Amino acid sequence: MSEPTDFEEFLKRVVTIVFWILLIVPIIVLPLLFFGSEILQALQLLVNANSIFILINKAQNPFLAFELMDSLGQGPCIATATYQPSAGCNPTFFRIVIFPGFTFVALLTLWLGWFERKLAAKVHMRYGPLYAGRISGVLQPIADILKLLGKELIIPAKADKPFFIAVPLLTMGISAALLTLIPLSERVYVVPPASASLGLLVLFAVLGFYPIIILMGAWASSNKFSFIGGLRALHQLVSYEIPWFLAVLGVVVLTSSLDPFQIVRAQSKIWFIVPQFIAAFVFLTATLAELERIPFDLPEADTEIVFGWLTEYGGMFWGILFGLSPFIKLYVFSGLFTILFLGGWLGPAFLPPEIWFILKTFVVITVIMFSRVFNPRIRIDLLIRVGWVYLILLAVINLFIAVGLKAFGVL
Amino acid sequence: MTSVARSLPFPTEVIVGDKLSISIGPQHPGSGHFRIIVVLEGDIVSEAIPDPGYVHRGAEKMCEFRNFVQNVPMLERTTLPDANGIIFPYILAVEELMGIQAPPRAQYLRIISAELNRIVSHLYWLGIYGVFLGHSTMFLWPMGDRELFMDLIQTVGGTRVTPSYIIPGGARNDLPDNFKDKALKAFGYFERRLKEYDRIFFSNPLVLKRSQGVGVLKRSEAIALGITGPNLRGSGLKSDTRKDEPYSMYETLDFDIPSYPDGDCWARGMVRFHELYWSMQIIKQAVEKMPSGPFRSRLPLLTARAPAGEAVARTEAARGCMSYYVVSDGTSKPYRVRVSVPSFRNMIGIPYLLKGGHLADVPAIYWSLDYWPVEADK
Amino acid sequence: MVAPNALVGKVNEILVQAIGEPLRYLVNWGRLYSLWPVHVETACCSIEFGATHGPRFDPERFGLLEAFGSLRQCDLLIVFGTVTRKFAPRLKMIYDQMPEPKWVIAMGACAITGGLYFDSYNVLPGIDDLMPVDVYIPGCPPRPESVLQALIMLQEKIRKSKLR
Amino acid sequence: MSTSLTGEQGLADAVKAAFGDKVVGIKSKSKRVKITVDKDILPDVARFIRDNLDFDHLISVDGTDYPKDNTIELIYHITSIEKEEQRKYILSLATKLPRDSPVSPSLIQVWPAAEYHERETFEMLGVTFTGHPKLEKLLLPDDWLDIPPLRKEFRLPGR
Repeated sequence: MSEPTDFEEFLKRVVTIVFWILLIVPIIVLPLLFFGSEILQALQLLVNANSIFILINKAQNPFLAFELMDSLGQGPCIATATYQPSAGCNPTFFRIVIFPGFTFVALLTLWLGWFERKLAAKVHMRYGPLYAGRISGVLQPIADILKLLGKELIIPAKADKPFFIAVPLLTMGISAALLTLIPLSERVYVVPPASASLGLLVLFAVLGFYPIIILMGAWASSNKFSFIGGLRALHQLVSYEIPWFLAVLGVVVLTSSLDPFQIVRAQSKIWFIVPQFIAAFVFLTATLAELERIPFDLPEADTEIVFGWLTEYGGMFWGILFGLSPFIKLYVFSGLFTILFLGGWLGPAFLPPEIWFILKTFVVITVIMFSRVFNPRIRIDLLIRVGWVYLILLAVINLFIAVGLKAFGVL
Repeated sequence: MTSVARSLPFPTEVIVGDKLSISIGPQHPGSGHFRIIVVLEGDIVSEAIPDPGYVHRGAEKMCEFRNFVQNVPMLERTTLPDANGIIFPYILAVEELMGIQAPPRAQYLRIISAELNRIVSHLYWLGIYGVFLGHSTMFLWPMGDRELFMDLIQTVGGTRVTPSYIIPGGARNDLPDNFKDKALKAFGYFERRLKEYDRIFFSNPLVLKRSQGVGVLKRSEAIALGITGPNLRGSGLKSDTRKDEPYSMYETLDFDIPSYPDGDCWARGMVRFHELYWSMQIIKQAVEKMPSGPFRSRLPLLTARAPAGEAVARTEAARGCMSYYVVSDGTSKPYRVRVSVPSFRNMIGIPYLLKGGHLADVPAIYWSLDYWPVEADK
Repeated sequence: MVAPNALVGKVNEILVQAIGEPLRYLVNWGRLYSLWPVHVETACCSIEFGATHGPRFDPERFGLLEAFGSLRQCDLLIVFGTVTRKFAPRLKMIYDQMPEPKWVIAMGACAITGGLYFDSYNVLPGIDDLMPVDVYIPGCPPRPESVLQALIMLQEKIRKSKLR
Repeated sequence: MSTSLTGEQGLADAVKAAFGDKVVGIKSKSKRVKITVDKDILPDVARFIRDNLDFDHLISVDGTDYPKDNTIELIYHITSIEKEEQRKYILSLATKLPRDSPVSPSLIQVWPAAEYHERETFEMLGVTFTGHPKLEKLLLPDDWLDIPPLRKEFRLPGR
């Protein structure tokens, strides 16, 4: 190793500056450009005491949020004002940030963390979190978040600083981007039906960033265990994306559409889990691998490589990378399974469709969580073999079934 | 004192050649108080160097400064999961030197306490083996059921892990009256649980994938390397000190030695799994056959002297053949105590078996040998 | 420089009183229910810590997770017993690598004074000069109940501690 | 060639017959045989014991320091696994080394299991084994500069 020359030093600085610009523009500047006016308007409405007063008056209604969205223009309140296009305010901001976007899912996932611990504890014949928050530890995730916020953020001396910091931010951005493509129902969505005709394709495209970001974090940590974990994650995510796409392709063939709304509408007669049960199995298995959950948690296999690519991340960085982002991903993938195979928000009319969607997603999440308590971790060579041989084979067989069903006009 | 800590050297990284070498331990979720320096070529381990000594407390030297009886509590702390098993041969050797004979009831009491500790030790092994493979339920179930046997040990010896129950001349106290009912109740429950363990862990297809054909130790290699205990029996050899050289009253009891010919991690695990069952059978028989009478010949004095001489004694502890070589020079303190522990003998298997395996198999192979670093370091 | 306005100082004091105390309570509340231990085993007391993690004692009730992977995410260092001369520099290194705020529990007689191995040539008489210790658990080895009691004592200590 | 054995005396006689006067002393009691030999013929006796008497399973390597006789006694404890009727015996193969320069041939070629036992004896008693591939510190800390701790003149602090 020789000392870096002045030119190398200069190049390094230029690259760093370009990197920060590239990072800050999509995360901060672009949202401000697009939603700046909406944010200002929302703030103005927030300070309007009259609107809050009306909101409180309506609080007795249990389906307040849905009703407000359904019956637009009943008066100047926050929800209607931010939602109603005619009021001069674009509803996109509200949909992305609050409901059914980031805040709603973040709160849901916070609670999912508690639920998973309690579920595992039940199988293990113990209590799980119990004392934080009096009632069987429901505030346990809040305590964890508060603690993580107060932790010292250590950036290793030999780490590549900009990349090291960028990875949690980018992961959060991508999780939020994935969320936008999961509609809760025909009326509660982030991306409206008119522009969702290529919804699944965009979802897959966004998902393709994950391996690169993970490898970036692993490399920037400059730790041997991180490096091995990053390579494992790269192998695993890339090999399981293919059977995953192929499984979805069966549904796409049956409905001739990439639009989640169209796919759900096509399941009004029969849920696709019946004709496409192989695809559902392949999709669920690949989902486990994509989520890095046991039995496929090789990138963070703690007894082998400490914490894999997350070894050097602590504090809130870790909170985002291991707490928030995987649970948002879990919600997205379970929601996608619901849309593709379980008929989305379709269900008897005694419950609103949004509730049906959340219930079904919740069932899928429980199934995914249960795989954790009954299975050991598998080895990387077995993992790659399962992905490239068995799952792809099953997915192709399923594709033929789908084409056959379509050709003979059964569905 | 402060200067001792200040003068300690800063630990340096071990680099072997130009290959990627990682230290598994001493702070690592996949190791105990022990370090394995693993040299990697891709995902394949090309060399593994064990680095013990993080818990070396000099028990052998300290034995020379303590009386024969004072050594009992000190030596049993080298293997807390198997405290009665590790102290058993020391007592046999000291009794041989002193010329004491334990009464028959004490012989059975020793068998009961040693077998209870074997169950506890194997359950601890099973729990850690489960979590090393990433199976969280298999950590918590054995740890929960282990408490039942902990209660039994507490009933017999008074404390959870350090009973000092076996002493020169017999056992420290008699069995309480309620022991038999309590033990039979626990065994009845645990025999049902063993089936569930088999269903969730030993028959789990992913566990089979992870453990079958991994870390294969052939029969001839096992003998040459001096491997002992369940690891030896996992390589197809039916060798157990309880049958080879019956001590105490093991010759009066009817039990089987489980043995599997495969020699892989799964076989070693299954041997221990079956030993759980057979240990319970041994305790049941011992409780039935135990004669009434004194439970110790006489309480040994703290300054009891042993005539000059030497003795070698061995028993089957949970991890394998445990032997002591005790030399006495006629005083009340031993002249030399050599503690030959099964973990130290099995350590040679770690570099041998890890070589050529995957990185992911390192914790599985390491713990399938049931290597307890505190015991090996002494 | 302008001399500090007395009024501003008063407002500041009121604000500290109004916000500081609830904030301290909130942050400490989060910390005390979310203590994640380092997975480092120094000696034989680790077996009783393993038993503490079993279903009968279940420290996850108090927010103590199962033995955890990386040092960067841990808050609590429990020293299980004997620290030898070979292990002591590594233990110091482990403590230095953990992010603030962090706490140390010395478990067992060996970690406090050297215990049974007081005359050994390779054992440190306690860990006091390696790192500051918050709670000592006597016993050889301590029972799991004592470990839980030490945990509750540490929680009380955090609850009353100043905001860091 | 396997000798027919009748108990402890048979084992002792077999060794005596093969090596004659070079065997310094033989002690035997119930199930235990101790053979003391000169250190020059240690590998030959070890090979004879392994091949002809089927003692193939090394239990441990011990060393004891005797400052009075100015010797260090090195003992290999061996048992048999392949021959089931011989499993109950423990054969101790001993040799006496001078205390100021204890050098002994390594028996790692005869019993590969001796590798770590001999390393431990090296650092605990200062016995050098010629032919051992890696004679380094095993259990003691890296900065250990004192005399080997199991020598009798090494005193514990406070004792």
